[in-house]
Amino acid sequence: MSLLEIKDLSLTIHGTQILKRINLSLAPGKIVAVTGESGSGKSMTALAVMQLLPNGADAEGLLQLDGQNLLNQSEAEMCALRGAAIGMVFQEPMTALNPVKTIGDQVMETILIHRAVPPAQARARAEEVLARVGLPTDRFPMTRFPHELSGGQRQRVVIAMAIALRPRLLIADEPTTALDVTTQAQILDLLKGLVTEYGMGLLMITHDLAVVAGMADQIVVMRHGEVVETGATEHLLRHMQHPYTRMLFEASGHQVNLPVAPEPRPLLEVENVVRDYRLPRKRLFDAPGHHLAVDQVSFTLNRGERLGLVGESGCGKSTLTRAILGLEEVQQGRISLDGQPVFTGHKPNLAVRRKMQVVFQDPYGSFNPRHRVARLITEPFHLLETPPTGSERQDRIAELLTAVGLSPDDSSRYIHEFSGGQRQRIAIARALIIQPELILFDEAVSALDVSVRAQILDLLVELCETYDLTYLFISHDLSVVRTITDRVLVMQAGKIVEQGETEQVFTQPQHPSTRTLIDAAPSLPEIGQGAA
Amino acid sequence: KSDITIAMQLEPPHLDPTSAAAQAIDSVVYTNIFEGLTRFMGDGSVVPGLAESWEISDDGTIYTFKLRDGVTFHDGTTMDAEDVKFSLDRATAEDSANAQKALFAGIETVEVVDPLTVQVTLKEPNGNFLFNLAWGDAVIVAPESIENIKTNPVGTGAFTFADWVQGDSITLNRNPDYWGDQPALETATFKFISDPTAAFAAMMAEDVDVFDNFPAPENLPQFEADPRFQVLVGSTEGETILSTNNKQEPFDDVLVRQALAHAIDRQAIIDGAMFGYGTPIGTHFAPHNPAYVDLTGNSAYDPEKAKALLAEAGYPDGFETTLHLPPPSYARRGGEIIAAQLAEIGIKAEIINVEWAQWLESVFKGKEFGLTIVSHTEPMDIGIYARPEYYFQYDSTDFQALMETLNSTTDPDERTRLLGEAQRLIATDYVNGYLFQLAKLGVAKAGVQGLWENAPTAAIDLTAISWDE
Amino acid sequence: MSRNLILGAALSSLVLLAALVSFVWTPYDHAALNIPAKLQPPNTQHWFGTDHFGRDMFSMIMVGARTSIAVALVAVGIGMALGVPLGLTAAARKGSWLDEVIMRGNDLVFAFPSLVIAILITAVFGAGAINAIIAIGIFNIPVFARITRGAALSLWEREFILAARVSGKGAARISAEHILPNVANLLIVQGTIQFSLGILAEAGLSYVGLGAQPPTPSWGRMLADAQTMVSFAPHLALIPGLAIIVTVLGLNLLGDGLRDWLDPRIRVARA
Amino acid sequence: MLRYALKRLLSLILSLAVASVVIFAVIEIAPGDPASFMLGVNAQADTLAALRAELGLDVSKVERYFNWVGGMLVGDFGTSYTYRTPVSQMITDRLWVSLPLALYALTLSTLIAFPAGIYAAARRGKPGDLAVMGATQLGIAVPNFWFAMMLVLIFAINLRWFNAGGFAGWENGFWTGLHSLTLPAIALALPQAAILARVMRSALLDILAEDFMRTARAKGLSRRQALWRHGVRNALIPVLTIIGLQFSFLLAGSIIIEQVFYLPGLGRLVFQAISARDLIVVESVVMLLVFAVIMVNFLVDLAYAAVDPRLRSRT
Ligand SMILES: Nc1ncnc2c1ncn2[C@@H]1O[C@H](COP(=O)(O)OP(=O)(O)OP(=O)(O)O)[C@@H](O)[C@H]1O
Ligand SMILES: Nc1ncnc2c1ncn2[C@@H]1O[C@H](COP(=O)(O)OP(=O)(O)OP(=O)(O)O)[C@@H](O)[C@H]1O
Ligand SMILES: [Mg+2]
Ligand SMILES: [Mg+2]
Ligand code: NI
Repeated sequence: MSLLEIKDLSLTIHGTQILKRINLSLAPGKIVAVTGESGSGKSMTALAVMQLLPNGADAEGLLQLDGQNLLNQSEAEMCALRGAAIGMVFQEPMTALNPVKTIGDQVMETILIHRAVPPAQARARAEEVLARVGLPTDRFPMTRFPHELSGGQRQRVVIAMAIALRPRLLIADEPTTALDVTTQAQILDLLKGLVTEYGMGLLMITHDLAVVAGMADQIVVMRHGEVVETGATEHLLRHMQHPYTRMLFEASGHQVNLPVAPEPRPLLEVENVVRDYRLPRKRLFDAPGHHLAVDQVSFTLNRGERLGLVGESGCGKSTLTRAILGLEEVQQGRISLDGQPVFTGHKPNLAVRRKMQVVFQDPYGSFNPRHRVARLITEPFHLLETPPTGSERQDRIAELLTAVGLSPDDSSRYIHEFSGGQRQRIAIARALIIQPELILFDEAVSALDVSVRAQILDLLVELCETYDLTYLFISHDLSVVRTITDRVLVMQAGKIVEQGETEQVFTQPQHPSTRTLIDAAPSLPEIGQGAA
Repeated sequence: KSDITIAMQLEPPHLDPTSAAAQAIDSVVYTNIFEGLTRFMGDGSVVPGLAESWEISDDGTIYTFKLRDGVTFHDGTTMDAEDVKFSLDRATAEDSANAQKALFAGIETVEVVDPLTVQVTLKEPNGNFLFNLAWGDAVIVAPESIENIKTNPVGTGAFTFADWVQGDSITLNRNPDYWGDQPALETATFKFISDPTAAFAAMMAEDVDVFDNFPAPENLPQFEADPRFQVLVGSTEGETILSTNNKQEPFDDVLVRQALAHAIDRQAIIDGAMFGYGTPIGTHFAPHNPAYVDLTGNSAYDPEKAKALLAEAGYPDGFETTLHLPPPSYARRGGEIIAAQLAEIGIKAEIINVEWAQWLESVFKGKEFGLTIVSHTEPMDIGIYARPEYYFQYDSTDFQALMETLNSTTDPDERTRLLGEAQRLIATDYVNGYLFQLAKLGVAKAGVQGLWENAPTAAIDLTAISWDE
Repeated sequence: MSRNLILGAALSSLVLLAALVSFVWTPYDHAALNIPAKLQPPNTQHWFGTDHFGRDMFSMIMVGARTSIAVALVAVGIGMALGVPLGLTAAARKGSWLDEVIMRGNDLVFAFPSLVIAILITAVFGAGAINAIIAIGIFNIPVFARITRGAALSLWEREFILAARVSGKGAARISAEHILPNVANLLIVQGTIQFSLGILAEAGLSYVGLGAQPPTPSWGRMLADAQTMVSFAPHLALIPGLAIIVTVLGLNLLGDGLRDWLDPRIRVARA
Repeated sequence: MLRYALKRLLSLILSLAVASVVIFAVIEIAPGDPASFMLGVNAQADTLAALRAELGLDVSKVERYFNWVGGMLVGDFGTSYTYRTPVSQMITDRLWVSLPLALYALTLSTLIAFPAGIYAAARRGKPGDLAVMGATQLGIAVPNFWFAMMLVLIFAINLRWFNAGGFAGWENGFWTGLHSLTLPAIALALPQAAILARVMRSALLDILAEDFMRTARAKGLSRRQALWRHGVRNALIPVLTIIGLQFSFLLAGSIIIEQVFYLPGLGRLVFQAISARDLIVVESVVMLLVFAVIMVNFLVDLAYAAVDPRLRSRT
C-alpha cells in the first residue's frame, strides 16, 4: 500500500494554473525524486502536500496520506500532522532556522508541540535525534545558535527537526543545492540511511539529475506544472519515453569539444600570491585574527588556454579572481598579465585591466536594471582611451549580440526583459566587447538550468573558435569544468593542491582532497540510448 | 475654606524683590512676605507700612521714620532701625544689584537714631520719596537672612515662605507672629501658568481659584456668563505705546511720527487685541490719575491725513521699517493690527517677534529698532521722557526743563499743572504712538473677596483676601 | 496603482493646488483685517469662517498651504542636497576614516533633540521661515545620508557594480552612474515621508511662534492663535488642524503608494 | 562583546565631547544678556557689571567652556542665572516629571502598538489590517499639540475627568501623580504608537516571509503559534530601534506638550531658559538630552545583543 498517493492534483494561484493533474505515489521505505527545471512546480507540489501553499492558492484532486485525504483536513488537523506524520527539509539551511533560538530548542519544539513525550524526556529525545544526524551533543551542545554552525551542520539540524518524531513521510526540497559537493554527499547519505532505518517514505525534490539517479527508487519528471514522465529509476534511465526527459539528461551531461589550444605562451603569471583577510579581534587584547583566503598561490595561464579552477565553497576561488582583476590588492606576491603587473603602487594598472574581463554567476545581479542593453555591454569601453563612437559603436554592439546568439535589436531593451540564459549571454557579450586577452568566468553557469547551461557551454566553444579565447573558468561543478577546460587547478583552503591536464586530473587524481572532491560529486549514469 | 490657589502667568526667577525687575517677584512677596516703610493700597494710595509715622523737615530733605514696635522677621529676629539702615544702604551701595537704583539715588545718608527711629537725609527735596519707598524694591530685609534671600525669603509680612516647586508653584503659610491683623487665609499657593490656553483650561476646570492678570481677554465673556466665576476688570499703570525710535530715520521727523499717530485706529486695536478691554490714551499718563489730560483727539484715527502728512514729510510712497514685538498678547496681536493699519498708508512694517531677553538686548539696550509695542507698567513714569538715552531717544530740552521744575515743586496744584503741560508736550511732539492703558483682568471663583481690582504695583495682597462663606 | 497612491496623490494635489491658486486668487485678501466681522463661523460668505481679526480663514488656509509646502520642500531639498552626496561618499569609501567621520557626524546630529535645537536656532537667529527651514533641513541631512548609504552599500555588493569596476570606473563615476539612479526611488519615497514630517515640524515651530512670521499665514500659528478661542470658536482650531492632517496624511499615503508602486522591496526609515 | 561595548563607549565619549563644543558654541552666539534680562529696563550700568561678575559672565568664553565641562564631569552643572539655584537640582526636579511622563507615554504606546501591529500583520490585507493601518496613518498625521488641545477641550474642560494641566506632585501619592500625567501621556503616546505599530507590522511581515517561519509551520505549529514563538522576537530588533528613538524623543520632544499642559518638565525648562537667556541651564539640559540619546542608543545596541545571539558573538 502506498504511503502518499497524489491523484490528479491541480493547483491555481490567484487563477494562474500552476500544477496540472499531477499523479504520483510513494511507498514506505522508498525514495521518490521529483525533478525538472526551475519553475516546473516541484516546490509547489511539496507545499501542497504540507498544505502550506501561498495565499490565493487553490488545490483540487486527491492528496492521500495513508488513505487520508489531506485536502479535506482542517487547519488544526493539518497542524497535528505536520511535523509528526510529515516532516519537511528546505533548501536554504542558512535561513531555515530561527536565528534567535538555540538548535536544541528548535529541535525540541517539534517534540513539544505535538506532546509526543513528556517535556522532561523531550530533551533526551532531541539529543538522540541530533546525535543521529551527526551532531552529538558532546561536540555540538544544544545551546548553540544556528549562526555558530556551518551550512552542512545547519542542514543536519533542519533534518533533525524534521525527523524528530519519525514521520512516515519526509519531504526534502532541494536539500543539498546550497551545499558544496562533499557536504552534499554526506547529507544524501544521511537521508538514505534514515529512509532504510526508519522505513519512512522520502519525497525528494532536486534538479540535479546525478543526485536523482544515485538516490531515487522512482523518478518523476516535471515540466510547466505537469508530470511528463514517471517510472522506476533503472527503467526510466534506460527507456526514456519523453523527449523532454531525454533532453534533460543529455543537457546534464553535455559534452563539448574544445578547439585545440595553441602552443603554450605565458599570458597570466601568478606568483606566490597571498590574500589575507584581517578579522576583528575576538577579545579586546587578543591579536586580531587572520583568514588566509589565498595562500601562496602560483600558476601560469597560457595564451589561448582554457584553464579551470575547482574547489569547495569558500576555498578562495572568488578572492583569487578579484585579485587577478586588480579589484583588491594582495599582501604578497605578483600578478602580471603579458609581463605587466596588475597593480602598480597601490593603484590598479589600467593598461592591464583593459585586457581582462569577467563574467559573474548571478544573471540577475550583474546588470544595472536601469540601463539598456547597449549601454550595459559597452560599459567596458570606459577602459579604452578612444572608445568607438557613432556607427562604429553600433556595429560593435550588433556584432557581439549576434555572436552570443541574440539579435542586434535587443540592444534597446532593458535587462529585465531577458531570461537568465539570455542575460548570461549579454554578460558574455559585455566581456567580449573590448576583445580582452583574458576572460574570467566565476561560476558563470552555476545558476542556470541544465538546458540553458548546455547552450551557454556550446556558445563558449563557438566563441573559442571565432575569437581564440583565453579564460579562467571557475566552478564547483566538476562535470562542467571537465568538458570546458584544457587544464585544471584544484584549490583547497586557499592553496593550489593540484594542477594538470583536465582529463588526467579527473581520471588520476593525485592529491587526496582532489580525490574526495571527485568521489563526492554524484555522477550521471550512462543513459541507455540503445533501448530508445 | 482658608486656603487658596492663585495662578499667575510668569514664575519669579527668585524671590528677592530688591535685586531684580521681574514683576512676578513682587506679585508673590510684596506685602505678603516683605514689607517696606510705606506701602501701596489697592486704590494706589500710599499708607504707612513698617513705619508707623514720619516727620519731614521743612526744607523737605530730612525724613524721620518712627518704626512699629514688636515687629519680628520670620526667623524670629526683631526688625529695628539697623535693618532699615541695612536695607537702604544695600540698595544705594556701589555694587548694589537693585533694579530700581534710581529710586534711591537721592538718599545722602541713613542714620539710626534709636532702635525704632531712622533718619534719612536726601540730597535735595523729592516729592515722590514716600511713594518711592512703597515700591517692592524698597522693602526691609535683615542682614541675618540676606544670604539666602533668593530661595528662602525671610521678611516681616503676614505670610512665611513654605515651598517652591520650580516651574510649578510657590506656597506661603500664615505667619502666626504677624504684628498686624491676622489674615483670613492660612495657606496660599501661587501657580505659574504662562500659556493662555492652559490658563483658560485651568480656570474652567477649577484647578485654580484666582487668576491674577488673566492673559486671554477673549475668554472673559465666558467667565462672565458662568456663575461659578467673577471677573474683575481694573486698570494698571501700564501705558501701552507704539514706541518709536526718535533718532532713527524717518522717525526723527515729527511729521512722520504724526502721520503714524493718525494712522492708528486705537479702538480697533483694543477690540482686536484686547477684546474691548483697555482705555484709549493720547499721551503717556494713566487715565485714573487725577492729573490726566485726555489728548486722544490730538491723534485721532485719520488715514487720509496720515497719508498727506507722510507725503509732506517726503514719503509719499511710505517706507519700510521694523516692528519688534515682545511676547505678551497685547504686543503680538496689537502688532499684527498695527502692521495692517500702517500698510494702509504705505508703511511696510516687518514684524519681528522677540523674547523679552532679545527685546532688552536689541531694542532697549541696542536701540536697533524702528517701532515696538510695550506697556510701561511702572507707576508715574512720564519722567523717562526726560532721559535722552532712554531707548526711544526723545531729546527735548523743553521737556527736560519741565521735569526739573516738577521735581523741585511740592505744591500739588502746581504739580498737576506741570504734569498736564508735560503730557501735552509729548503728545504734540508725537514721541510715541499712544494706544491704551492696559487693563487688569482678574478672574476668580465666585466666593473670593478682597482682591485688588487695580494694580498700582504688581502685587497680590493676600492679607485682604478671604472666602465668602 | 494602489488605493494608497490614488488617495495620497489626490489629497496632496488638492493641497498643492490650493497653494498654487493662492498666488493668483484667494476669496479675500488673506491679510485684510476686518475686526467687526471677527470670529464668524463658516458661512456662505466665508466658507471656513473668519478669525479673531476678521480675516477670511479660507484665504489664510490657502496661503498657509504655500508656507507649509515651501518650508518643508526647501528643508527636504537641503537634506537631500547635502545628505545624498554624503551617503554616497560614505558608501563608496566604506570603512575608511571618511565613512567613519560622516557616520559619526550623522549619529551626532541624530543625538540632538531636534525640536530643542530648532527652538534654539530660531531663538538665536530670530524666528522666521528661513531659520525654520534651516532648523528642519539640518535634521534631514542625516536621514538622507543614512538611507542613501545603506542602500548604496548593498548596491556596492552587487555584481553589476563589480562589472563597472572591472570596466575601470572610479568610485565617483560609479556612484553617479549606477548607485544614484538605483537609490532614486528610495529617495523619492523617503523624500515624500520627510516632506510630510517637515510639514508637521513647521506646524510645531509656528505653533510655538518660531516659524513664518505674521502677516504670512501659517497653519501652526493659526492653531496657536486659535488656542484660547477653541471653546467658543472651534472652527479656528479645527480647520487648520484638519488642513495639516489632510496634507500629512496625503503625503504619507502618497509615499507608501509610491513605494509599493516603484519597488515593493525598498525599505523606508520612518521615525 | 566586551570589545564591542568598549569601542562603542569610546565613540560615545568622543561624541559627547564634540556635542559639548557644538552646544556651547551655538548657545554662546545667542544674543541677549542674562544679566540685563534679570535687572530689567531701569538697570544701571554699574549694577549690570556687578551682576555679570556675580554670574561669572565676565571671564573669557574658553575659560567658561572649561569651567562648564569640568563642572559637569563632577556633577556640578553650575548655578542657574535666573533662578540662582544649582542647575543639577533643577534638572533632577524636572526629571521627576519628564522621565515618568516619557516612560508612561512609551508604555502606553507600546501597549497599543504591539497588539495593533501584530494583529494587523497576522491579518495582512484583510479588513482588520486595513482598519488598523488606516488608523495609524491618521495617528501619524495628527500634530500632537493639536491632539493635546482637543484632549484638554474634551476631557478637562467639558467632561472634567482630568485636570487641564499642571502636575500634582508625587508626594500626593503615586496615583494622583499618574492621573495628572495621563492626558499628556496619551497626547504623546498616540502618534508614537501609530509609528510603532507600523514598524511592528512591517517587521513582522518581513519575518513572516522568512524561511524559518515556513520551517516552523512544517513542524506543526499553527500560524498563530509560529507568529508568537518565532516571529515576535525576531521582529523586536527593528522595533527596539524605534523604541529607543522614541524614548529620546519623548524625553526632549515633549516641549510643546509640556507647554500645553503646563507641566514642570525638562522641555518647559529649556523653553523658559531659552526665553530668559539662562544659558547655563539651556546648555546643561541640551547636553543632558544628548547624553540621554547617546546612552539610550548604546543601551538599545546592547539590547539587540540580548535579543539577537548573532550580535552577541560578533566581536
Ligand atoms: N507565491 C506564489 N504566487 C504565485 N505564483 C507562484 C508563487 N510561488 C511560486 N509560483 C509560481 O509557481 C510555479 C512553480 O514554482 P515552484 O516553486 O514550484 O518551482 P520549482 O520547480 O520548485 O522551481 P525551482 O527549481 O526554481 O525551485 C512557478 O511558475 C512560480 O512562478
Ligand atoms: N571581505 C572579506 N573579509 C573576510 N573574509 C572574507 C572576505 N571575503 C571572503 N572572505 C573569506 O575568504 C574565504 C574565501 O572566499 P571566496 O569568496 O574566495 O570563496 P569561493 O571559493 O569563491 O567560494 P564559493 O564557491 O562559495 O563562491 C571564505 O572563507 C570567505 O569567508
Ligand atoms: Mg523550488
Ligand atoms: Mg565564489
Ligand atoms: Ni506707567
